[in-house]
Amino acid sequence: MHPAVEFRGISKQFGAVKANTDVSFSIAKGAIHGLVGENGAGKSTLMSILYGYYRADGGEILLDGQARNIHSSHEAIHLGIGMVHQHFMLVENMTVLDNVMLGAEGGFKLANKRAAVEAQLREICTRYRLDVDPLATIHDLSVGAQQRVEILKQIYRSANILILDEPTAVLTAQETESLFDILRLFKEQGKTIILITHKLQEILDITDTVTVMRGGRVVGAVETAQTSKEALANMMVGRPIENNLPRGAYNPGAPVLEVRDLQLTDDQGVVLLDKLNFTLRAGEIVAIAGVSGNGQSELMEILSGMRLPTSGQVDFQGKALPYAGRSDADGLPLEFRHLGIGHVPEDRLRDGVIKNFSVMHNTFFGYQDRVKNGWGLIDFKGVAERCAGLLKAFDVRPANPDLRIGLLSGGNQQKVVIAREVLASPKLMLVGQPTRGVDIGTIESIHTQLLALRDAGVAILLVSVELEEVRALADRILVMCGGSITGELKIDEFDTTRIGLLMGGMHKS
Amino acid sequence: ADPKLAIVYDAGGKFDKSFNQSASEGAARFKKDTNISFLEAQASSDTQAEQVLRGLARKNMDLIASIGFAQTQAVQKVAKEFPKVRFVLIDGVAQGANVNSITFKEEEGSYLVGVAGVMASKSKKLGFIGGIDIPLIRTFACGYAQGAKATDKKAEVFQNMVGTTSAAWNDPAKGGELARSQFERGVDVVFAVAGGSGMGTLQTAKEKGKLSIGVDSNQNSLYPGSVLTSMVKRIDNAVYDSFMQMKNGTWKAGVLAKGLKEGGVDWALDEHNRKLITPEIEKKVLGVRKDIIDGKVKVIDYRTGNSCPV
Amino acid sequence: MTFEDLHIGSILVSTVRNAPVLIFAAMAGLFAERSGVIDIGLEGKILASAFVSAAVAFATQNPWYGVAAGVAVSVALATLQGYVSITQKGNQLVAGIAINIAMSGLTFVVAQFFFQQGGRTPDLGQARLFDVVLPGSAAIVDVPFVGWLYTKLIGGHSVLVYLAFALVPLVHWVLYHTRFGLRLRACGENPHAADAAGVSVEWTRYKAMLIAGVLCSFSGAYLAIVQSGFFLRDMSAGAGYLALTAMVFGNWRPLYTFFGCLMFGFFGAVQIQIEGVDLPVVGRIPGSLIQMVPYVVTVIVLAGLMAKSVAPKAIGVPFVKSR
Amino acid sequence: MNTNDMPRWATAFVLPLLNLLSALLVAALVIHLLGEDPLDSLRILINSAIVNPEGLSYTLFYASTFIFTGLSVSIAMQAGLFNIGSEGQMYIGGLGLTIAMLALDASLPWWLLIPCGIVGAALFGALWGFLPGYLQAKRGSHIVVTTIMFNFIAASLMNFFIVKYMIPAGEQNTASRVFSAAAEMPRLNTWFPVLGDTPLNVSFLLAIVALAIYGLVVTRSAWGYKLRATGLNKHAAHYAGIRISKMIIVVMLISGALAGLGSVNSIMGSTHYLSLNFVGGAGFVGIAIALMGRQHPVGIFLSAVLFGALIQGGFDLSLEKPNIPTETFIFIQGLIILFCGAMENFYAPAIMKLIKAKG
Ligand SMILES: Nc1ncnc2c1ncn2[C@@H]1O[C@H](COP(=O)(O)OP(=O)(O)OP(=O)(O)O)[C@@H](O)[C@H]1O
Ligand SMILES: Nc1ncnc2c1ncn2[C@@H]1O[C@H](COP(=O)(O)OP(=O)(O)OP(=O)(O)O)[C@@H](O)[C@H]1O
Ligand SMILES: [Mg+2]
Ligand SMILES: [Mg+2]
Repeated sequence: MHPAVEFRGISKQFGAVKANTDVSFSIAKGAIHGLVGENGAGKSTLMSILYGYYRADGGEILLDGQARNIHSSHEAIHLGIGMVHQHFMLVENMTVLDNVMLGAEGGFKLANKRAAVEAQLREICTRYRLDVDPLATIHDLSVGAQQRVEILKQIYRSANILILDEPTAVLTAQETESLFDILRLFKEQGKTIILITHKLQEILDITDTVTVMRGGRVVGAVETAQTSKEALANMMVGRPIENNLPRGAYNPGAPVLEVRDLQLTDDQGVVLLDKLNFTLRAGEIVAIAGVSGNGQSELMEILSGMRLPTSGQVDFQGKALPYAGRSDADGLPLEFRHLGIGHVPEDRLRDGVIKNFSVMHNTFFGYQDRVKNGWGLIDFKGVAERCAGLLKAFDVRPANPDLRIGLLSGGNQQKVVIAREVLASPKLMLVGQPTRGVDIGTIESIHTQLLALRDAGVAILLVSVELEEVRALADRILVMCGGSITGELKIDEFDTTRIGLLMGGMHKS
Repeated sequence: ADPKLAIVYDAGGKFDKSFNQSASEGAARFKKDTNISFLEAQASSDTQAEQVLRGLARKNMDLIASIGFAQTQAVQKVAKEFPKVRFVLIDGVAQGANVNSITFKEEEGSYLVGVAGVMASKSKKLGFIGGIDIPLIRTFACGYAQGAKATDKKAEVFQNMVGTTSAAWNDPAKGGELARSQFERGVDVVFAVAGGSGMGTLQTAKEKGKLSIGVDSNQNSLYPGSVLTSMVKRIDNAVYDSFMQMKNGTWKAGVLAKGLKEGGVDWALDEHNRKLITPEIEKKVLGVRKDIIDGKVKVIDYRTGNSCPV
Repeated sequence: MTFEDLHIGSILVSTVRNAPVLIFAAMAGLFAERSGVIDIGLEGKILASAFVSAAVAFATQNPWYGVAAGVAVSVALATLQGYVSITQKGNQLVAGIAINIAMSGLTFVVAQFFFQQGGRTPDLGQARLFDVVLPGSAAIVDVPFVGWLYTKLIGGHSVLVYLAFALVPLVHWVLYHTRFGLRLRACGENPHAADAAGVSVEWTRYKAMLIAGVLCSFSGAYLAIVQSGFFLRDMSAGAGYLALTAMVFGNWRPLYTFFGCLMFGFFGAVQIQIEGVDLPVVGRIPGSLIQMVPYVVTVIVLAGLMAKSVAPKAIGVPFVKSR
Repeated sequence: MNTNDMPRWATAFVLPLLNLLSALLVAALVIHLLGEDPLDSLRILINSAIVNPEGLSYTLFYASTFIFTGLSVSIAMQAGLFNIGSEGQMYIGGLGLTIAMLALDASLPWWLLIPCGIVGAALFGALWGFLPGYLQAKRGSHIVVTTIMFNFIAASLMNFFIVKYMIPAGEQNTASRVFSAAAEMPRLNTWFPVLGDTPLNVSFLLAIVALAIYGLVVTRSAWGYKLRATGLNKHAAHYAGIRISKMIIVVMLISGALAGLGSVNSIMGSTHYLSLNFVGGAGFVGIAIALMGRQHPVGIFLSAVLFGALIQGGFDLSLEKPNIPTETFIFIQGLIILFCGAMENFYAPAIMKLIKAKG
């Protein structure tokens, strides 16, 4: 039997970057195939070529033993290839139904088709236990639900080869589990699945075979059963990865942040944060765990000054943060930053950087007033020196200060953001999802930085949906659900099941 | 030797179907009659007017005719710099020993067409459509209203302006729309003083079976049977005469206001509107015309007090 | 005060006549912009089609040839605009403004070259499109109100007026209830999503531009061979920009955009009526101030509604396949 | 097309030059069709707009106004605001200037009077930019729409003011009275007689200074950094603590003031009176200039000079060649904007191939 997909000597170059070099491997029909590698290893590029998104410079792709020229996604779809992209490809202001129908409308008039497709979708949802309302509008859906819409699209189009590019990056453990259930169902139906992920545990959990890429080349192809996390990590990064990072003794100092009765209600009167109370001390990392969408983002926004609370008080180093008497949060983040509050935002591309600015310009974003002279002009010489040091200290690749930051891989963008916030020597650091979509090598380095900051006496509030990450970093864990804190654990009480229950709001302690 | 002559049009250009065109016709007639040619130029902005006039003056022109009040300041300035060159300014008044300013008593001609209009009107509701709300246009409107009201006390005059930017002279759709709206209010004779926009007015009047009054040049022939008459402003004559005086050596500087008496303005009666002008109307208009020329009827010029008595 | 005194009837009829220029152009803009291409070049397309339809109608003495020629030219311009904005991935605002400026000059030059009347075409005379008289008008014309309604407000307009009004539900249907409309909106919101779903973004945008070209040409034809009966330089007099405004006002939705167009038509008509009339309280307002009524009202309405207008997300951004 | 990989000399010089040539080629075709010799026309054009010092001086005179309107549009664009209202802002700026002049020109010496005029122009222009800015920032009204509306409103208001209050009694011209000689911006020909009798004046130097300040502020200052951040990503700007509504209002104030300053050249530098429609489209040309010059000071300068040259050269050419009406140059302006502004990368693939083949 022919393999479902075979890559033969695929090469692709973007300007000077060789994204893929002579990539060859094949995937058996009905297999779940893992594809792993560092940020920028060329995984997405390869998949984009398979999906007709990019044209390869050289090499060929065989489907079912037949060489295929795939010039457009339109053709890929006709060949039965479906792709769930790293960034969702959904039209936000349209309904699930319209998104599913887009490109597969089945005729010029939609009116009569819509009802039929809707019924079909409902049927699929029950069959695959997908919880999606076909008539909901995308922007009202949670990230997990949007993910399910992407899957729904592919099921509806009955794709035979399904590519999933980091589908679990934004999912909770439960959501990931249900996604995997669906994938197993697919496999039973003989569909071929290619799964890209940075979470090696997932590779071990679900794939049959795995290909490892580094620097655009294939550096290993193994049966999953015959490998281990350590071996994979080693292949990916080219060196062993440290699992238990060194950290100083837990020695919390004075309270830095005291949150009292913090309340947030939106315009429609929905309570987003419900009387939050907690304290954060110098030299400790407190992690907030929870399913995304339970108020963590709003809490971070309020603490960083991007949003005003409805009521309650927050003391920073003993003094109340200046929320009172304001009509909007315009300019507030700057005041907070001057007080000594650093903030690594959850969505780095939306909030944390200006994509079109160079790396160097992004290294003082938010601190622009600190680098100006008496004339209001930016001291570019000083900035350049600082930037060079930063790129080196945080191992940003490529270490080119003049590159547009949008051209860096996500992991490297994140390093720049963290470096910027760390170098401003904050007293309190707010960190949201610091390693989302980041490879294990970079995760290691980001975690090392955060721990060093803690050891230097900074108070760190971490929001993460990755329990692995929470375990690696936190001194204490607060679990949030539905806008309230449902429980608190010390790190030595870490217990996945208990946290899971708290995240579901199961029992208050 | 033949005199060196030039004519400078303003932003409207020589084909504006209005005063620039009238001026160019006068110059063309002069050329035909005398075989003496002239230079032509157009100035689109006040800065350019100065530039053109200065350029021509440097070429040692004998006489430069500047058409349109927009060139007033430019003429005044350049005339001072080139005392040997002579200037004729049409429609505006500039100072200078080498400048002849020619203005027109638009109010007198407008008065006449107001008389004709109200007599031809059944509803005694007259319309006036101007280009932009400026004193010159108000002068037309005011003379028109005076004529109408003096003839028939019940007469009502509806006034509308096309717009406020120079686009208002080139918006026939709006010119037509204003006419329609006036017709719907009972107007049956409309006087359009709006450059190209007026074309829309005349056209609409023709379509709706109403009467219109043209302006500047004789527009009776545009829609025979619908254009009641035209308030002609003999800019062509003014240009022709100035050129001729230059040729004959009789040219004089000064300020001239040409009214009915001087042949500067008039109403137009020709084969195209013969059928519309009843003997009664003709008699009345000719009578009023004579009274104005004789000074028995005084038509008030809006510009002198910036106000209209009616 | 009576119905007659207020001239409401006249205002409404006038509104109906004023609106088509804007409706055609705004619907054209709607297609272009919902597909993700900013169409600030409406003005230039209106002007070009106004000229060509007048010139051809005059030359052939057949208004329909004029309309057809107008369509051809406007479509050609839209294609050029599409080529620049879609294929060349150039700045869409620049492309539109360039077309506006170029057409303002070129129509004059060509008109002058052929007709020697200062950038004007000769009067079309019989080659105009005339108003439709609905059957039975003569019988009903004198019936109070109903006669007016049937012969003046509903009847008595050019075919193009009916086309303009019929267009609104049609555009709505195409946009929201057809495959093309779905793909079009997807391209304007998230072209990457459309592309991933196998839709050709470029081709869809081209189609949208072609439709915009066709619709926009009717605006020019209406101006030249229905309303005016000839072409005059720069006769579009800002209609393209107003149409764009109506579209933003209508939040890029056909029905609201249509209301925007009607609003401009309505205030244009009101302004005619109140000019030179002694109004209660304020007295007689100078004509030049009355001219700004529609614009001031628009500003107030937009500010008051707090109409945070939601433009199609991908508007103005050339589609480049990359992250 | 990815021009990032191209050498700087190619993107900065070769491409623009090829684009300009293409535009001129199309223009030449049209001129040929009109029955005139394109080469001869080009010679006259260049001669009268660039070579001849007096012509050059006129070119720079027109360019001075365009630099200000181009800057006005550019700075707003940096903040992501598309200000179509420079036309109206310059018009109202002219009103401010004129009010200052009419009130003070009899009593103040020139060295006080001229700054007063400049301040008046900037102040009124700023006011006319402020309103749309405020409505955008606080009420969410779309800036494109409000500025279009404000252009129309400005036209009506100015018509009202000029006709009602400014025309001296008995005058025909729809213009204010002429200011006293003290209100005349010093002309550059006082120092450089070679420039001839042209209105090129100190405003040109002001325009250059404005360009330099603009360049410095936008690319080198902290405020400019915040300005560009706001234009590129509002979410991130908020994260960085930039007060977005204040930024919008401030930048529209500046944009309006710059547009208002355009009137200084037109009025105090040339006509010395305020007349109806004196702006004559300079605000719209400003949009073209900002777009073509990519909001870069050098780009703005070059495009402003190019447009000035077209006006001056075109004007002279149409005097010499009656078959070529001045409107031809409006068409050519459009072509140049199209080729240089929108199809900027038309030749990039070909050039890339050439470079690759050689290298
Ligand atoms: N459109 C593009 N233009 C230029 N360079 C690109 C483009 N797309 C990808 N690259 C570069 O090609 C390389 C491979 O990128 P790719 O996105 O395939 O990596 P990846 O393995 O998917 O990384 P990640 O794990 O971060 O998703 C990177 O260096 C990237 O910067
Ligand atoms: N010649 C072409 N060039 C570029 N794109 C094209 C071309 N023909 C079609 N497309 C694009 O391909 C897409 C699909 O076209 P087509 O109408 O064939 O759909 P389909 O996949 O057959 O689906 P269905 O049968 O449901 O309509 C359309 O979005 C269209 O824009
Ligand atoms: Mg990737
Ligand atoms: Mg098909």
